[in-house]
Amino acid sequence: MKVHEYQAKELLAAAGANIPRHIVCKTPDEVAAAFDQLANGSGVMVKAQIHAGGRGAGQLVGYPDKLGGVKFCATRDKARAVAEAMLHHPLKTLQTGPHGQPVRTLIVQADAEPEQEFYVAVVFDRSLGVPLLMASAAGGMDIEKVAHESPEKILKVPFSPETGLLPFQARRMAYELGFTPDQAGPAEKIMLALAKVYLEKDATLAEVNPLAVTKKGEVVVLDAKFDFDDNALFRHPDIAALRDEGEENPAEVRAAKAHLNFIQLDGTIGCLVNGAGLAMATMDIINYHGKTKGVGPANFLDVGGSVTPQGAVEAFRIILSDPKVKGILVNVFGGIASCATIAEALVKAGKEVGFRVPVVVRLEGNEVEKARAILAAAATDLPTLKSAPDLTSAAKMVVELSQ
Amino acid sequence: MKVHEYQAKELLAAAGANIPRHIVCKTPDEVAAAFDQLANGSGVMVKAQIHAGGRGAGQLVGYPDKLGGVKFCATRDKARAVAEAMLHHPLKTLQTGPHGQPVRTLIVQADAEPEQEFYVAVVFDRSLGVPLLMASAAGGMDIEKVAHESPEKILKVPFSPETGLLPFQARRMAYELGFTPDQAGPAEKIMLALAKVYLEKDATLAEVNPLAVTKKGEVVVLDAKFDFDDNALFRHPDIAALRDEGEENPAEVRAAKAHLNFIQLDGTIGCLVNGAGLAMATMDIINYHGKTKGVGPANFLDVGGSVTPQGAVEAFRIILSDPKVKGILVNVFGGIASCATIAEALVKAGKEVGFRVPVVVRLEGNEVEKARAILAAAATDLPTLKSAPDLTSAAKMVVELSQ
Amino acid sequence: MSILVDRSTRVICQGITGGAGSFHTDQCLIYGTQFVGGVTPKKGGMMWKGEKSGRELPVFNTVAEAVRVTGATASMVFVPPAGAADAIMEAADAGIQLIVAITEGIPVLDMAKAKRFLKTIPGVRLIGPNCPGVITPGQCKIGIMPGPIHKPCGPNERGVGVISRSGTLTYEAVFQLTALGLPQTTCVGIGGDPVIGTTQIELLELFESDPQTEAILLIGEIGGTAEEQAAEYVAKHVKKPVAAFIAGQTAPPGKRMGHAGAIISGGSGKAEDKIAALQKAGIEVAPTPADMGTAVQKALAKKK
Amino acid sequence: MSILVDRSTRVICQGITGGAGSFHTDQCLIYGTQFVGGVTPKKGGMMWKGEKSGRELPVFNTVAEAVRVTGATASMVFVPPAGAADAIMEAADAGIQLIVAITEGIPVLDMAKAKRFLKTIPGVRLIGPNCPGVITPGQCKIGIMPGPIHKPCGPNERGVGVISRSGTLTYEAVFQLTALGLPQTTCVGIGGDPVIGTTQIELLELFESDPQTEAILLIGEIGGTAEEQAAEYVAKHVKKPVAAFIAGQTAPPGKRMGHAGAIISGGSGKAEDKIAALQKAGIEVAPTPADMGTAVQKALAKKK
Repeated sequence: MKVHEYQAKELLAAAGANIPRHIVCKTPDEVAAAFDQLANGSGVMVKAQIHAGGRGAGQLVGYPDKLGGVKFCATRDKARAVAEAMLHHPLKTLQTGPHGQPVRTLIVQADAEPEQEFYVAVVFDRSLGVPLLMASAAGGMDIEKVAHESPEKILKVPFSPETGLLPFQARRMAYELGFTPDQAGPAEKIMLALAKVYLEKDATLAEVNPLAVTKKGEVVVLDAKFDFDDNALFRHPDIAALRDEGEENPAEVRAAKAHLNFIQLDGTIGCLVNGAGLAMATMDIINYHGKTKGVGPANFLDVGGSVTPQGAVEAFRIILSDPKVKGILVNVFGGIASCATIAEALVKAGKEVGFRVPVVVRLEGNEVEKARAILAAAATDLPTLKSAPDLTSAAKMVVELSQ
Repeated sequence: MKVHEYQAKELLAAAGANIPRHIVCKTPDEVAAAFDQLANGSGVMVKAQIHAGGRGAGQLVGYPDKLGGVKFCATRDKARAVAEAMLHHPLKTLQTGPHGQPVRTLIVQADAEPEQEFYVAVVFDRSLGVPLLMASAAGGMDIEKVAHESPEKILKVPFSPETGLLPFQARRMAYELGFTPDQAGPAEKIMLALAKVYLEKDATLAEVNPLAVTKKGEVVVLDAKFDFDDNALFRHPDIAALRDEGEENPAEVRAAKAHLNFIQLDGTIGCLVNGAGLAMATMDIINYHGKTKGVGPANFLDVGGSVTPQGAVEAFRIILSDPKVKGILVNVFGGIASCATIAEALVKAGKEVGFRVPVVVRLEGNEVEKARAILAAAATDLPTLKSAPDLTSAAKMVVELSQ
Repeated sequence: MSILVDRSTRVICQGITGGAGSFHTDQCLIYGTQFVGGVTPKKGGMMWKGEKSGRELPVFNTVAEAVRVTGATASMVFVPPAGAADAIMEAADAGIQLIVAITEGIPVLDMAKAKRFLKTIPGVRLIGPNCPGVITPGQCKIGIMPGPIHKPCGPNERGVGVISRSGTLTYEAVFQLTALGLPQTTCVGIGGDPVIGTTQIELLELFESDPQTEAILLIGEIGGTAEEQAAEYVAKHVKKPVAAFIAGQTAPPGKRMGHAGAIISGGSGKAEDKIAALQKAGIEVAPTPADMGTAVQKALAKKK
Repeated sequence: MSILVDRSTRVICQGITGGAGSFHTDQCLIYGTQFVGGVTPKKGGMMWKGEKSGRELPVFNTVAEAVRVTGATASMVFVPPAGAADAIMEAADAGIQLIVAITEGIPVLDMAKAKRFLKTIPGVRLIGPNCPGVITPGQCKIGIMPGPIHKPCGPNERGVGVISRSGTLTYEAVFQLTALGLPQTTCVGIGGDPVIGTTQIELLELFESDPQTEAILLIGEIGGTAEEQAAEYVAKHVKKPVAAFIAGQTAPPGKRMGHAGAIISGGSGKAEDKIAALQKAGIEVAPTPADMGTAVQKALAKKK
């Protein structure tokens, strides 16, 4: 689960990190009022709060001038005008897709113009099985690019999940990054706060980028990003309360509520599969047989262990709510449950939802013959429902029918 | 640093343990008022709050009837009378010494008559280097006796100081102690709370004795005891604030304020030594040469690494404030500091304090000849000050002179 | 022969009185697994009864007691996510040698700590979590996989060892192997989480030294670099034919594909890198999930 | 020969710019120890100057940097209690092999965790904390003991190894040995805290295998059962003459006698039990602190 920049910063501040002062605003008037409080004779940064990254380099969709999601405003009027623009035009960045993301929250931040920018993050190292503090003096940039082009510029310190990042580990990192003795103290505090929030709140990613030394010599968290372990939210009601569903894909939100694992993709073939691995593999086989024809998967969908009529109804509705979808591949391996039960569930769902596109069903496993008979018997009611003898033909068939 | 029963219980309750309701009282009126709140048709326990153990089996000094520090009171008047008695007579227990300890605080506790009593404690296991959960179904009794007579009745689970006591370790302990499924949950919570407070607040001993199953079937902390690591109090202002100096030996409190390590003992020879090991050894050699004559050490006193005039003044004052003291042995090994400087400090202190008893000085180390000359030169001003050529003669001399 | 489990394995179920734990213990008993008891705190003393098998098993409050009374050496964990890591540590501490954790949704840091705890106890092995379990066809099933799709090895027959990060994809693979007449020695679902007890490399080692295993099928997916490491291990240490499939070739970066561990992040974990590494190690990689069985056939043919 | 340190040992001081750290680094330099630098965070880059020796040493912000630049292999820790355990872990992590922690007053749980951290780093040894340090007379002094009371071994001379939980009591013992003409190979103050880095047993082992060490003097005190364990070890593994003294025969139970570790609690840690165990192991126990030197003489005489 992702949170906004301002939420991430506030978590870090509570854990001892130094952040620039900010005020969260929902309207241009609030932004103007915040300017008065924070400008301090100079100006403020107005920053759009959306979950996607690359806000500074983004562009407000439909706005005539060059304006992204982060803007320095020297005057009260400028701040109000920028806020007005941001709140009325979706913000498009490298991570949002072409239509951009509507901006509903802004922060006004006291000026903290960076002199130097560092990158600091805590991630989980799967090979070592422990968290890792990663840092680089090449901050503010795309860290994946740095990792790829000059990996020696990224320093790494694994640490124990039981003890957390130790003070000496943060201290050593601070000096190795080149902080001066005056800066090292606050930089260590930021790193310790990052590791503390990561561990105490079950984050999967905790990133400060940039960690800035400002022109005035202050060491601050200039931007921060957290991703939390969904599986641990049950014990962190404070974090769960930060969820902003407006930032998430509506179909994915709807699916999650029905306990379906759904991810929207760019293709035209909807998939309904049981099991995450088989669901990925089903996307792959659609792509394998469809790519030369420009056909690919429209979604990842794992309905979980068993297929119930209600689950299937909601799954089909979600898939079909995507206007791009021109065909659906149902791939279910009936393990312990009978394929016949699954076939009945699919037919029942089909009748309730109505299939506007071809639906190719590949069932395998326990009592598959009986299942095929059920599907065949439903042909009159559900003319677009086709049964396939195996996975390869199913994939080929759905690609064919969708064209 | 020790705390009172009610403080220990409140720490455990904050960590999730179930404790009987109690109200802290300073006057008989408060006790009577508390009775009204907690008696609930039956009665209350009135419990004297002093740091020494064995309160139940103790006796109020000078009180005509048999009355210790823990009493069930079925009526409001009885509660008031018992409180009156406890607040006006020192409580003598096996741990207080013959004069007893004045009682300044009481708790009134809701009735929680035990049906079964267990012992649970967290201590530090020096051989393993980790904390240890110790428990026994033979609770309420003297645990050292149980440990000695039937060690198999004491169950032990070492646990990691980084992760704390794990839930399964508490669960296993609960069932092995014989708690029923209904009781196991609250018993586990008490053990987890005990380990949590121990680790988070740097205790050196955390004990619940008894952990009781009451006649009503509740599982509660009926009495609790904590001892905290003095060296860690700097990071626990909340714990440091619980210190009750009134419960401590006044001479020891005074010494601690002067950064002297002082412990009052029963003998007649005061000791002033540099270094804890040498201070213990000095007590031992006094005893070795004095025991047949009934002479032993009056205190342990380590003045630390170096002897300054101010330190020596305060040390002599504290030693001499004990009317039992009939002689003093000063045993200082001058390491890096010159013995001459130490001798000067002693003479200066002697002149300021005045030596009412023989003071035998044994100095050894750096520039000892010069030191002896200084002491010899002070003979006129300080007639009771004697210099000894070595440790054995010093010990023999002070025993001799004190008789 | 087989690895990890056989007909002598004595198993308990932690969480036996829960819905899934009860159902699958029953299914495992029907398959022939030697279940000897179950654990559910606060329910010790009762008898559990399988709905279909009609078999009864004693329930204990703690694993320690279950081990003492039943002599169990393996445990199937169905404890819900919040208590699952604790249950795994409890099993290890009580002397269970093989812990098969089916539970999905355990917080990553819980498992990281549990795995480090397990490292302090010699001889214990964890399979999973978030996995279908382990089966030696015809002998012992500890998990949720459908038993009948598997083909046991005959007395002098050799078979395929299967290692997989996914559940249904494993059933798909086993179904194909059985359809092609290829029996299986042991099939191990290692789990789809970022932290798992037993890695591909450890199982490759076990299968390589199991005389009955003739070939190995490795089913991986996006996320992490375990497949790359396994490929390197195969190149250096495995002489038996190995086939593989990697799911998630069309998965977008930064999105968790169902399994907590199936995510391309920070530029690592891509299917193409994994496939390249496997092919470089001489492993036969199936192009689609429909070709897993034939990929094993091809690998077998190549080595002959 | 000697144990732990000799004239080739390259030492840094952590906390070199503090009062005690600075004073004792200076004293050690005067004794002849090869100090090569110091560490004080935020003071890296400055030069430290010894008040009496006039010698200068570079100060670094981190131990890692100090090790990289100076090649130090040993560290003397004078960091105040709140940061001392962290400083010890930092030294170990940076590759320091011998850490001598002088600091008194470190919280017990901090040291327990630091010691467990050190166990994960091969080859590192901690002496102390709350100890006077280590000295190989005439060669290397890392600590606060008065150098001149020690007597170095001559070229072909053998000497006494000293192991002690106490500071001034060690000086007392060394003074007696020197007065009796008995030189010392190495004297180690192991520290008076409940958790210490190196135990009596480890040092008995080192002294037993050091050819120059002829006899061993073990100075213990009340608290814990380390002396009982050492006695057992001596009975089984030590052939050299061993003498001992135990301080605290007159200490009351339940009271900490200055040292955090010197406490009789729960019926264990009594001097009489320790003395009985040592005597049972054939060790010559000095009846009073004035007899430590002669106890060594007796032990030497008995074994001849």
